Amino acid sequence: MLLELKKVTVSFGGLTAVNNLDLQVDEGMIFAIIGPNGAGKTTILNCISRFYTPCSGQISFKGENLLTKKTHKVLASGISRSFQNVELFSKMTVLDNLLVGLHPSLKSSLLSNAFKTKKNKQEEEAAKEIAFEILELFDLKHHANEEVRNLPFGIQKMIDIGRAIISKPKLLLLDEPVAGMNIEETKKNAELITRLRDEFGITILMIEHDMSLVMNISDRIAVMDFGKKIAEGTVTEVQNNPKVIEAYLGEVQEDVGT
Amino acid sequence: MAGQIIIGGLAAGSLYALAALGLILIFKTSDIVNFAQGEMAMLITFISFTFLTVTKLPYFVSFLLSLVIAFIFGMAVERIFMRPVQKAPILNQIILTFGLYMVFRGVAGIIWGYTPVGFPEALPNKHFNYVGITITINQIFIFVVTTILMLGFYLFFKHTKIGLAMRASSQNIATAKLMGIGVSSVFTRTWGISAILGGIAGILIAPVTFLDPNMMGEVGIKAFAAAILGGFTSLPGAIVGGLLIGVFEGLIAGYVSSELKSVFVFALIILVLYVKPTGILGEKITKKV
Amino acid sequence: ACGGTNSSTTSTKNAKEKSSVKNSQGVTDDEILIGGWVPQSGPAAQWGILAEVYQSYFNKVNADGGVNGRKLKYIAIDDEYQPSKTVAAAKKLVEQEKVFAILGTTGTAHNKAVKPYLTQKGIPVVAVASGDSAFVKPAVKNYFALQTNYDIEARIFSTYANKELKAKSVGIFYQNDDYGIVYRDAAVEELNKLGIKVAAQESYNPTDVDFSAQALSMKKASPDVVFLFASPKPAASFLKEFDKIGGSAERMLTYTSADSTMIDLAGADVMEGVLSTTWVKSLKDKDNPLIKEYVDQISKDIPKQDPNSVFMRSAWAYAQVLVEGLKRSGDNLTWENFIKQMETLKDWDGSLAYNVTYTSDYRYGQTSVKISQFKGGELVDISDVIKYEP
Amino acid sequence: MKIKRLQILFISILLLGYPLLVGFSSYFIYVAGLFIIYAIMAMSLNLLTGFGGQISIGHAAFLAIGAYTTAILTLKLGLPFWLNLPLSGVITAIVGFLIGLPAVRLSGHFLAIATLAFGLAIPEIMLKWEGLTGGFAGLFIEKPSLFSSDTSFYYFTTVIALIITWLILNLLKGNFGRAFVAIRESEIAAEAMGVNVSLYKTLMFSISAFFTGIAGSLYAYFVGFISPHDFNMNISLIVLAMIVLGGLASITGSILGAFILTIIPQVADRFPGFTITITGAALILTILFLPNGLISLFNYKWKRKKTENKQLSLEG
Amino acid sequence: MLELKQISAFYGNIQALDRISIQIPEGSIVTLLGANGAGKSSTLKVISQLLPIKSGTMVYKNEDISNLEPNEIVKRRIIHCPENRQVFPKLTVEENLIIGSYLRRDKDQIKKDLSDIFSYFPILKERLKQYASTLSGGEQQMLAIGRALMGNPKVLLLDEPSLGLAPIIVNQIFEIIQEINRKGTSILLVEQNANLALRIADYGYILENGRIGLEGRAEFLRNNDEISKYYLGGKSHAANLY
Ligand SMILES: Nc1ncnc2c1ncn2[C@@H]1O[C@H](COP(=O)(O)OP(=O)(O)OP(=O)(O)O)[C@@H](O)[C@H]1O
Ligand SMILES: Nc1ncnc2c1ncn2[C@@H]1O[C@H](COP(=O)(O)OP(=O)(O)OP(=O)(O)O)[C@@H](O)[C@H]1O
Ligand SMILES: [Mg+2]
Ligand SMILES: [Mg+2]
Repeated sequence: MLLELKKVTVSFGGLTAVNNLDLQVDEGMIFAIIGPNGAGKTTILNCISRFYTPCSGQISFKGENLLTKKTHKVLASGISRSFQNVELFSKMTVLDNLLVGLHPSLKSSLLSNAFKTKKNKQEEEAAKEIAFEILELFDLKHHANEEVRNLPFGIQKMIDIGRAIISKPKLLLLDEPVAGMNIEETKKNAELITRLRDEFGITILMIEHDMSLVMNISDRIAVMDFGKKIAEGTVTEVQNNPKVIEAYLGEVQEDVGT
Repeated sequence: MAGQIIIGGLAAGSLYALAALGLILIFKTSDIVNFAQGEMAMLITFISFTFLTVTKLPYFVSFLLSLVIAFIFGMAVERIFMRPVQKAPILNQIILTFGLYMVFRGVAGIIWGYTPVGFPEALPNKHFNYVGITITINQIFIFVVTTILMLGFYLFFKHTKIGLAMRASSQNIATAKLMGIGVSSVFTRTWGISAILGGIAGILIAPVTFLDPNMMGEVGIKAFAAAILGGFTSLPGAIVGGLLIGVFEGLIAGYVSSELKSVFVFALIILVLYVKPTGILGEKITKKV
Repeated sequence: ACGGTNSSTTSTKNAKEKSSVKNSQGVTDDEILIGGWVPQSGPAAQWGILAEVYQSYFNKVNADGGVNGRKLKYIAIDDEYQPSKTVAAAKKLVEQEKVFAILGTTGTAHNKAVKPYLTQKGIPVVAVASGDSAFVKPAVKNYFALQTNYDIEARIFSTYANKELKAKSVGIFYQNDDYGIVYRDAAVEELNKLGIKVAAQESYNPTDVDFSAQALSMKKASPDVVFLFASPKPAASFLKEFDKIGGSAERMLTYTSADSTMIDLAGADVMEGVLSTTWVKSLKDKDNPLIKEYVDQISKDIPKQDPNSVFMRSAWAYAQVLVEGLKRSGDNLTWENFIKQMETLKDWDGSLAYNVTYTSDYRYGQTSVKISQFKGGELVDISDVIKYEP
Repeated sequence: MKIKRLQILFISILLLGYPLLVGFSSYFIYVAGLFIIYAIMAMSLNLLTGFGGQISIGHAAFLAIGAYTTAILTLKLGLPFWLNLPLSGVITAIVGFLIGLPAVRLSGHFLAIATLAFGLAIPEIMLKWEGLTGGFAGLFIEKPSLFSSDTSFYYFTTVIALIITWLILNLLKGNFGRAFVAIRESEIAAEAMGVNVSLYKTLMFSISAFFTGIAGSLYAYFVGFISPHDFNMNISLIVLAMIVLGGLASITGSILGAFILTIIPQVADRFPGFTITITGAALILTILFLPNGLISLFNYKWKRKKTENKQLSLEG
Repeated sequence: MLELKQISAFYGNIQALDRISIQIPEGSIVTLLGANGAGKSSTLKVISQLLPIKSGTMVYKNEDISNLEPNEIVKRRIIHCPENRQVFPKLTVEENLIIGSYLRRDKDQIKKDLSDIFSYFPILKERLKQYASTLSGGEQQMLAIGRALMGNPKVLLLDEPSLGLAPIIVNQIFEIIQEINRKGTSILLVEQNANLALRIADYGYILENGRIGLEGRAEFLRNNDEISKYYLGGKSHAANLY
């Protein structure tokens, strides 16, 4: 088991956003968390990436206690994330955005950076190469030197994901990776996410409201409501769970797409 | 002695708070720290002084007249200088106000010279003695004016739609426009009003600091400090911050070292901010990811 | 109102070869160039008025035909009261503008900053507008001070407090900078010598606005006499505050604040009875043609300002001493000769300065003051000239 | 990148040839020296504020610490200048680090006031600490014997400035610079990408202070005299104005800004009483007509950005 | 009644819209579709005057409104609910909603509208005093929609209203859109979820690179092969929706 949450509770003032939640994500999975708005999904992600500290409960990753880690140490331990509402470095170029994703693995010292030593140059070159591999994978090479703020939202989302995986994490946390994308783009992203798992061996924990993505690529789905897990299982199990239909999916419209 | 020091500190503190109000008003609506606030106050005080001495108008008439001019002046500054750079980075706008500060000070120097002159007090100069503590009517008057203004604006921001609109404009100009808020005229009027506040501050402070182009230098810095200590967006915070600085400064000057009182004040501010990074009454608003 | 536009100091038009000596820089057949810096912006911009008075005095001299046929031209540079800019100003005046002499420059630290440079150049520096001893002790060849030295004034204060006021204890209120500290040190030394107790030493920073704590401490110490080594604004604020809380003592102000500004700032009630010194003459003697000349010229050139201002009277005196030196130098306008001629001034009286003396190792200029007092909204002299030999 | 290199190359050639151009006039060399020293300071501040997004309005205090360190080490300990120069940088950097510690928790205007407080306190402390600093009377420092003339010290200053420029450009291009800018753009994302935001903020303060300290040391030697008057709040604000005027987050811009704001008072000082008015007016006009700084005049790429920027800020 | 004629608009020197013409008849729902960066949001910004019109005219109820200030547009009750929520982070939920009714003076009706919005989105009522910045993504989206409704729109411009909402809420949103439309509000809807959009719309425009590529009645577009392939994910798509 790669990631394990035990009895995690998070509250803000009087509001309990996550309530006694248990969650287990196995290696190599695409694991989805779904649930109504405000159910506490993003909060969970924020706990794993250590932006929040739960009031109680434990979170362990590869058997290691995550809660003792500082936020900036999380990436080095193999967990990376994207953001619900893209959180890019908007006045930096696409390439630089990706390179920041490699930050913990660049070891040159301040001095060798300042004096541009050979070692530093080599390291930078190597880093750029990796970045270009990612750009290739995402088909974004032609945007490499553009500032991200000038790019369409869809592309920004891709860069957000690209920045998250450049460090080759074990676990990737995706918060609504296809929100705001059209069907074509969603399909492309679905393929990409599957490839990340298959080719790079990245375990994926994602939150998404787009059921065409969730139901297509997830191995396992947890459903949350009011901070609690109300169901967990495979796609079919979840899809047919009346509680899930009532709280989240709603009645399937008969005339959709006809 | 401590009692008198505290009274003196409170008096100085209410000057700082008074000078801070206009600063906060502009900050609340446009996120700009107006470095020229004190100099605008100084110019208006000079204008009021001209009414008093050249045209020999009565005190309160020249007071009111200069506030009318202040309103126009503030609006003009916004229209001419701030409006064109509304979309530039905030820091650039702030540096622009620094440019205004230099020009206003320089122009005042050219027109009125740098020799300090006395300025009349608002009320007849009487003072009370009570258990060995002296306090003047004018000190009480300044404190009362400051408190009333603060409360007035506090309620205005909290409970009126225009107040709400001003806060919204500072957070997101484009979306504020989508609400139907005439953002431009909100900004213009804000500058007008804060120039009025500046004028009131200047006219009430001038009897203490005397009138010359540098009159607001020290007060301006302390006002900025008071505003920040209080939380910068909080009007009651300005009073709390101002009074705290005034009293603390007095105590340090009285019991520790008068030369290092500013050093101690700033150490206090850093300490307070270290414990509460958004100031005493400032609210921490987290960004959610 | 001041500052020429451009100076072509190398103008050689119809050089008449008046004398065999080659004049120093800044002198042509019909012009002598004088320069100096004064802050006209920044915290000490109040001093900027000096430059206007120099210009005004030169206007008068020029109207009367100049100095031995040469008109005076004055260049003022604003150094914004920043020593690094003062250095630039000094270099500019000496090397670019090529002025003949430097007149009435402000700021103790600022003058100190350029003293090595100016000394090395050897250019005459007349009437440094600071009473710091650094410019007179020891005497420097090209430096001529004029106004009464701070150190000396503080000692005169102390003696006066001792003799005339019979003070047993003295409190000192001083500005925490090069100006106030010089006074304080001298006063404390002198008072100790005289066996007078220094009851309190209250300081403030030049930009302070609230003096209630200092006033209170002073009142608590209840000295017989309070010395105020302060510039006008803080002095006025302090006196107001001291008065308000019921402080009572004889109060003595330095000459820097000794004018009607104090009455305007602090009010006649508060100022009533306050003592002060003056090193320049008062304008009381209206019939004196020299005084009249001053008042007329200033009223014409600087109508907005009260000619009574101690700054302005001082500036007139500074410029006048320089011109006296130039006059005495005749057509031999070399630095060497100018310095020599300045050293011929013995108890010389100008319109406003008096008893000015320079020798090769005595550069104090004037070391005498009169004691004056604020009475009924006016400042009146109450003593004869008190001279103090350093 | 290429344009930037050309700009810097051009500037360096100009600087090195300058004394010849002005016929070794000590006044012109002095003013140019001041400009170069302020340029170093502006670049360091830009590193912190323009690139790193951490506003400082007390930077003159770092200049003061650098200058006083040099003066005190020279006068009290008699250390040679080749030791003083780096030591001034190091000691200022240590102070920068200490200032950075509380500053880490603050942002925006709260950080501004903390740095302002520092900027106001340092000159007052220097005043009070008379035994060491000479108080208001100030301290005299002689130029090192190796570069005792104005011209030779000017060259020395220029070379140091060029080296510093090179170092800062390298830093900005590498991993550290990216992390600094990332912090400016989004602390949250930077943290998520493994940037130790607190550490890097203090680091930024230290680096900026280090170079400013070096500038201070050069200042002490160059001016020859230091006193607390030279390091007031106004200097801090002027240097901040330099980087805004030149262009935030632009090294060439910092140099331009330093140039303009050093020269203007020198030209304006002939109109006594008008100096600050002229300086202020120049500042206002530049920002009004070039909201992104002088650099936008020189950089075509910027022109496009400007308009986009406009739109962007529309969206808050 | 709202008509855009040959509108072009630029961001600096980047052209975002190239002579587009759009009509929103009274009481209709019109949808605007297109790929990322096609210019959909720009069209809405042009209508609300956030993006200045370079050339072309815009007419509303026989009045030329091409050169009005944004607040004048709002005065005519043309309300724009912008892309990506854009809630005021440092205002509370309640204040965000109230500011939506900034220009209105009909106090009683405002109260009623407020309670309507609470009945649409009960969660907002629970979060009333919370700062908008701390809401979850979906809650912010609801708030943005609610805020737009508080303007009592005659014409409502919705930019991707379903973004980040749970499926059940998405359905609900579309019902709300239809409901307010029935009450007389015309709607211009930008959506990525073209399926849903075309289901409720009367008419649709497809934008491509700042130009109108195709337009037509909603049924027509739904049945157009090209469109359904690209924007609707193919006929078979609905089957594997969930
Ligand atoms: N800092 C905070 N202060 C107060 N309440 C908060 C804070 N952060 C989150 N909440 C509340 O906690 C709840 C859970 O939020 P969270 O962002 O985890 O929801 P979510 O499941 O991701 O929803 P969505 O699908 O809409 O993004 C929400 O109701 C939100 O309002
Ligand atoms: N602020 C801006 N500055 C510069 N260019 C912009 C800006 N906003 C949008 N653009 C450009 O204008 C074009 C149209 O953008 P617009 O936002 O209207 O597209 P959209 O159809 O709404 O796309 P999306 O589906 O991503 O929301 C795009 O090429 C985009 O890059
Ligand atoms: Mg979420
Ligand atoms: Mg869009």
